[in-house]
Amino acid sequence: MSEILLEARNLQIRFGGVIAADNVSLTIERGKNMAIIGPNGAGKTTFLNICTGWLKPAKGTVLFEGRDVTSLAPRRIVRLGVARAFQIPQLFTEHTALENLLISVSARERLRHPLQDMHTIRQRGEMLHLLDMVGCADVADRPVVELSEGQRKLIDIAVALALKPKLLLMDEPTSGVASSEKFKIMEILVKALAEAKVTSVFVEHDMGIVSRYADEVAVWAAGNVQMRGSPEEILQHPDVIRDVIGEAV
Amino acid sequence: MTVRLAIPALILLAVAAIPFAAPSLQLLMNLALAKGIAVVGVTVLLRAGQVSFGHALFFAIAAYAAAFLSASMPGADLVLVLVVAVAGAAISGVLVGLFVVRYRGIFFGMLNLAFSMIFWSILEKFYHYTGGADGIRLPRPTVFGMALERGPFELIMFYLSLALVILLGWFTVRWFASPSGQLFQTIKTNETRLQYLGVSPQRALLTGYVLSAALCGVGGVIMGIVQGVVTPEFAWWIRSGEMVFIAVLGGAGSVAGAFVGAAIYEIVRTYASAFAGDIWQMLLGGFLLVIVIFAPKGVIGIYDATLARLTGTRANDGETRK
Amino acid sequence: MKKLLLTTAALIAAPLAALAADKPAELKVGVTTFLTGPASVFGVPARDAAEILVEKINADGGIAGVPLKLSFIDEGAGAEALTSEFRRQVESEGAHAMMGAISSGNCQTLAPLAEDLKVLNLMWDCGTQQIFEKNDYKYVFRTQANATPEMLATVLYLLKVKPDFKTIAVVNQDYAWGRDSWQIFSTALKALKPDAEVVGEFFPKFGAADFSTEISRLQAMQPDVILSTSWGGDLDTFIQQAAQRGLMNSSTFVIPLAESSLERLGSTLPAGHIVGARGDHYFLHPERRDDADFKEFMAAFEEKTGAHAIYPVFHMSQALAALEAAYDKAVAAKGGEWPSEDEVIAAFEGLTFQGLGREVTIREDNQGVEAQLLGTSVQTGDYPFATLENIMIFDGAALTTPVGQESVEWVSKLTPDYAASVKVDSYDR
Amino acid sequence: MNLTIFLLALFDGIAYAALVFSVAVGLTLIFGVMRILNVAHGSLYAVGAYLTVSLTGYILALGFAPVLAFPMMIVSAVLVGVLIGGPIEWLLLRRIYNKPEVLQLLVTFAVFMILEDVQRLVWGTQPYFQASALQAMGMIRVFGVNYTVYQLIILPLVALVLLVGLRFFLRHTILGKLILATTEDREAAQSIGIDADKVFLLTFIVGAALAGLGGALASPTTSILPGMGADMIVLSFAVVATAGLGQIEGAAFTALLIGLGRSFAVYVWPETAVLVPYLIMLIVLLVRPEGLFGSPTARKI
Repeated sequence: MSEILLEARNLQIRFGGVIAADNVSLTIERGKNMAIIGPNGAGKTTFLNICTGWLKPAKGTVLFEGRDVTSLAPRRIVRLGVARAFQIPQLFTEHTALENLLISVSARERLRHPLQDMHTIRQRGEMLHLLDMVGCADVADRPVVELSEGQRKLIDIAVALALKPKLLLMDEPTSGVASSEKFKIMEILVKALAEAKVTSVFVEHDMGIVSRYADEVAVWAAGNVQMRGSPEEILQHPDVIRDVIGEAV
Repeated sequence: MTVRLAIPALILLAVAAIPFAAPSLQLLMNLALAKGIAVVGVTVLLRAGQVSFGHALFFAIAAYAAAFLSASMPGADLVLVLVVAVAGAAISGVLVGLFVVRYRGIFFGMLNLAFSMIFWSILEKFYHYTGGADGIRLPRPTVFGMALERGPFELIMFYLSLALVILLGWFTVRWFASPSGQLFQTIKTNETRLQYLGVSPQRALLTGYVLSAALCGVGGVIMGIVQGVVTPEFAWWIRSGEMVFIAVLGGAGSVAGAFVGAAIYEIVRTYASAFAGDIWQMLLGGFLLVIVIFAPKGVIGIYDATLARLTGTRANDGETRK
Repeated sequence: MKKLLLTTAALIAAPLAALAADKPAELKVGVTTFLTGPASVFGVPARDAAEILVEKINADGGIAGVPLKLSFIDEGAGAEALTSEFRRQVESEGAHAMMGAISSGNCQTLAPLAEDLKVLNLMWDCGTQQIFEKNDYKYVFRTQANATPEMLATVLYLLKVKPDFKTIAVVNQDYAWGRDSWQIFSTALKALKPDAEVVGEFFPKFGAADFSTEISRLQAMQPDVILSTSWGGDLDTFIQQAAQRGLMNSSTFVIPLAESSLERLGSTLPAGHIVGARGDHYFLHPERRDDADFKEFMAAFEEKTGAHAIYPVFHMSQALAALEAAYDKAVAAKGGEWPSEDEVIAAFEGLTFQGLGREVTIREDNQGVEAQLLGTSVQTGDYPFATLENIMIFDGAALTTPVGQESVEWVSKLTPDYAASVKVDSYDR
Repeated sequence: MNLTIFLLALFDGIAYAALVFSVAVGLTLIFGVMRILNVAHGSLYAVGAYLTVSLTGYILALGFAPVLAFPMMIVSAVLVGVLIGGPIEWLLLRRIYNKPEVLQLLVTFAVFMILEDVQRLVWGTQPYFQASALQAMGMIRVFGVNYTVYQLIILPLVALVLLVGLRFFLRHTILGKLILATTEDREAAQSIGIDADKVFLLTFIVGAALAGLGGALASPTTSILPGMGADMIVLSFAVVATAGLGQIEGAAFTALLIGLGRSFAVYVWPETAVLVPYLIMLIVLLVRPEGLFGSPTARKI
């Protein structure tokens, strides 16, 4: 049963002269992984910022499971079941990989006991399993600053998954990683998402990844959604080849 | 592991023996313990990467609350005075905190400074209510109804302070390791991610802020009772700076460091003037320069490093990694 | 500034046996005074005087044969350091007596502490009258007057010299002394001259360095009389800045503690302003300046400090004289035996002693009764600074609040004819 | 509160504001460029005052005219800048630019404590008063009140010269432009060959000299005694934070705001004169934490 998880309706926002979102409308259906492609500066990240409440649009609304969340702060939207992974991994740099996850689950469970050691909470096993799912079990006790970019990306996503979200928004999950590792990471990622039954939206430049992992594709250009459809339709479309892939090749 | 616990235990035993072994040190150590507890308050905020230039505000609020209570209720009991004073500090911590937690870094520091200087000005100038520049006397409270002589009372205050040091020190260390303590400390490294975990950084900082205000309050009320007089100087900005100074000298972010730093500070302040004229400020200033430039982890950092080299284990910084 | 604080071995203090106390090797006395800060211009001369007086006492065989040794505590270091050092000297140094303090604030802190520590404490300079009126002390005595006689004498002198003034403003330091002295002065003024109008009250903070805004305000108000019970560096700054802007030409200044600033103000202090000395203290004291002991001390003091004696020096001489007199009286009462602390304290009852001024007696409420000297400033040219003329010395007994009464309450009930009941001796210079 | 009282309060406010600005401007310049809140600024102010009093006393003893006290102020300021400001940056601050902000602040706090004792050892504890420069300028009578020409005219003029001079220096001289560039973006400045270390050293010397100049200018109007540095520095924090750290023109405005606030308080309710500056600071910071003229730093992710 496909049901609309997130809906954006004619979002408008501009920074000085630049129109970052020009009447953007898009719907994300549960269970359908959506890839967002488009040239740099097309407004992809801005869209994610608006949907997660980091930026307030000048006009337009954002609905999550039918409820208007446009004016809510990010933390309130997150509580409703949206999680986010960032282009530059946003991690707690003075903690280990496992601790990053433990902190995330502590926030999820609203653990308030002032004297219980975080390392001994009930959900520790669950977090170790999640680490294993993203293939980072071996670096659980290493400070995140000592990990590779790829590992940090995965931990960033794991921290988001630790919240057991309904929808996961990812900003270029494989960027900054050697192309040989890209597919390995996506492999791990898709398996983790499937197991956690999470719908995902991910901004991506690598068309190989888009074609293999996306159920649907939306093309962004100049702050608006140009086209939307299955990967096969979109990736053969002449405009896409000229504007997006032409750039990518 | 035993060595790591043995040395602190030995030190605590030595401190506990002071009233009998070296009574002349009792007053000095009691003041150091009180100041140490207040400095733990500052250390809590350092763990969230925030520095307050005005935490003497809560130090003074607790001391004056105790003084006003004792003046209005002569013969008030010690426990009541402590509870009321610390409650006063904690409540004002919430009130001030609600404003202050929205800011970070220099702005957080400056706003705290503004609040403390306003309170200092009120204490200093509204003579008829606050006793003005001379402050107010804090008569000795009774202990469980008994009005004690000075000697026994100060013994009780000493061991009460020591007990509070151990209790509050232990609580703060455990809180740091607890989920809410860990969330509080993420404000230092990544507030954005904290927001995206569904947590309000302001509310997280507020919990830590109120704890730090209460800790400063405990330090302030003990200092007030032990000295028998509370003066506006309790809220002066240099005392706030002094607390940050001691926290970093002892070891930024380390609870044990706060007490070590406070002890060093009081000892140098009292005995330097006896031996080397009135240059205790210069000695301490020089000492801090050396620490900040050559050993930024403070005295505790040096202690941990040497201990690690002796016992061959990897030095970790302070208690969190138990 | 050599530190006299020699920390001897930290012996556990020898308990002061109540009965047959054995004669100590030396009589240790701790003295608090301002060695730093704006008030050091006040505290340092007092310390220098103490050193001269102790040398003289020890040369004449000490107090009842025991040499006297003073240790000084700096009041400028703040209440915290002061109380811990005061206590350290009594507990670990075994001080036999203490002399606490110049600042009224510090006196209010140290008096109860001395009572706690059961050590004799002479309030040698502070003036707030509240200490003995709020609660009575066994171990604490004041070897000089307090704010009441000092302010009353000032009002009486003002009414004699300038009876028809209309408006008055006050600029006092914002602490116990400044507030208490104004309360007594204004109450006495209301009682003795009801038609006088108070047009401005300023309380700059202790140690203030800049009075320009207050001075502008005073110039705008043009009061006939400006009272200031400030002292030390604060008074010097206030007078210098006021004189600079001509405020001292338009208003008569009543400065009851200015005797201590005369020399430092030099030619800045113009003629015609009322100067007091918190007691009969003046280096040209009309009744005492020709006495041998007075001249000898003044010569020694000038040689050691290069300056003339000011009233804290006189107060120090009175306190040390009281200490010596009390011990001598107690030793005599015990037939030459060394007295216990309680016996020395008993000796203070009704004790009379003489420092560099007139005789002082201690009343049963431990308060000293001391004469008050006031005069009008004049630049005679004999000295590079202002001296006094039209000097009047008021007898202390009638000026001091009767035992057991509260000062402000007693003063408010005075009537204009009270002035006639006070014995006055006048001298033109 | 009739008109004369209002005007008198205004004059006193302007005189006080001029003094507070000339002290605070060095503090905000240093923070603007180096992001360091120099707590030792208060001691540099006090040393500037002490130096001026000693130098003026010396030349008066030699029989020179009192008006020569003014050049002595400049000399003191330069001495403070070079002999104290230079070593502080060169020996201490340079080692800790990469360390957390609280450590940089504490280094200046440690220097503050050291200099407080140095003042006491060199100049003792008794108050100094040297107003010959002020007396040389004489009086003017306004609404029946005598004002010193020094406080009512000279100080505000000097403050204006400082404000305009600093603006000109920063915007139109090579060194000034280098300082501005380093303020904007240190890495970018270094990448085009600006020796940031030299710029920081010069900025700190200029800032310290301004602090010394503030003390020198204040010396005739106040008695010089231990602790004056601590009082003035916390007031400068209020002025600088209210304006927005690094905002020089802003500091001029807030110095005026606080100066007038304080002097009107003395006229209306003297008890609050000490309270007013911090009340203004609190109100402004609650509304605009980055200060009246500071720019809010949006957080980018």
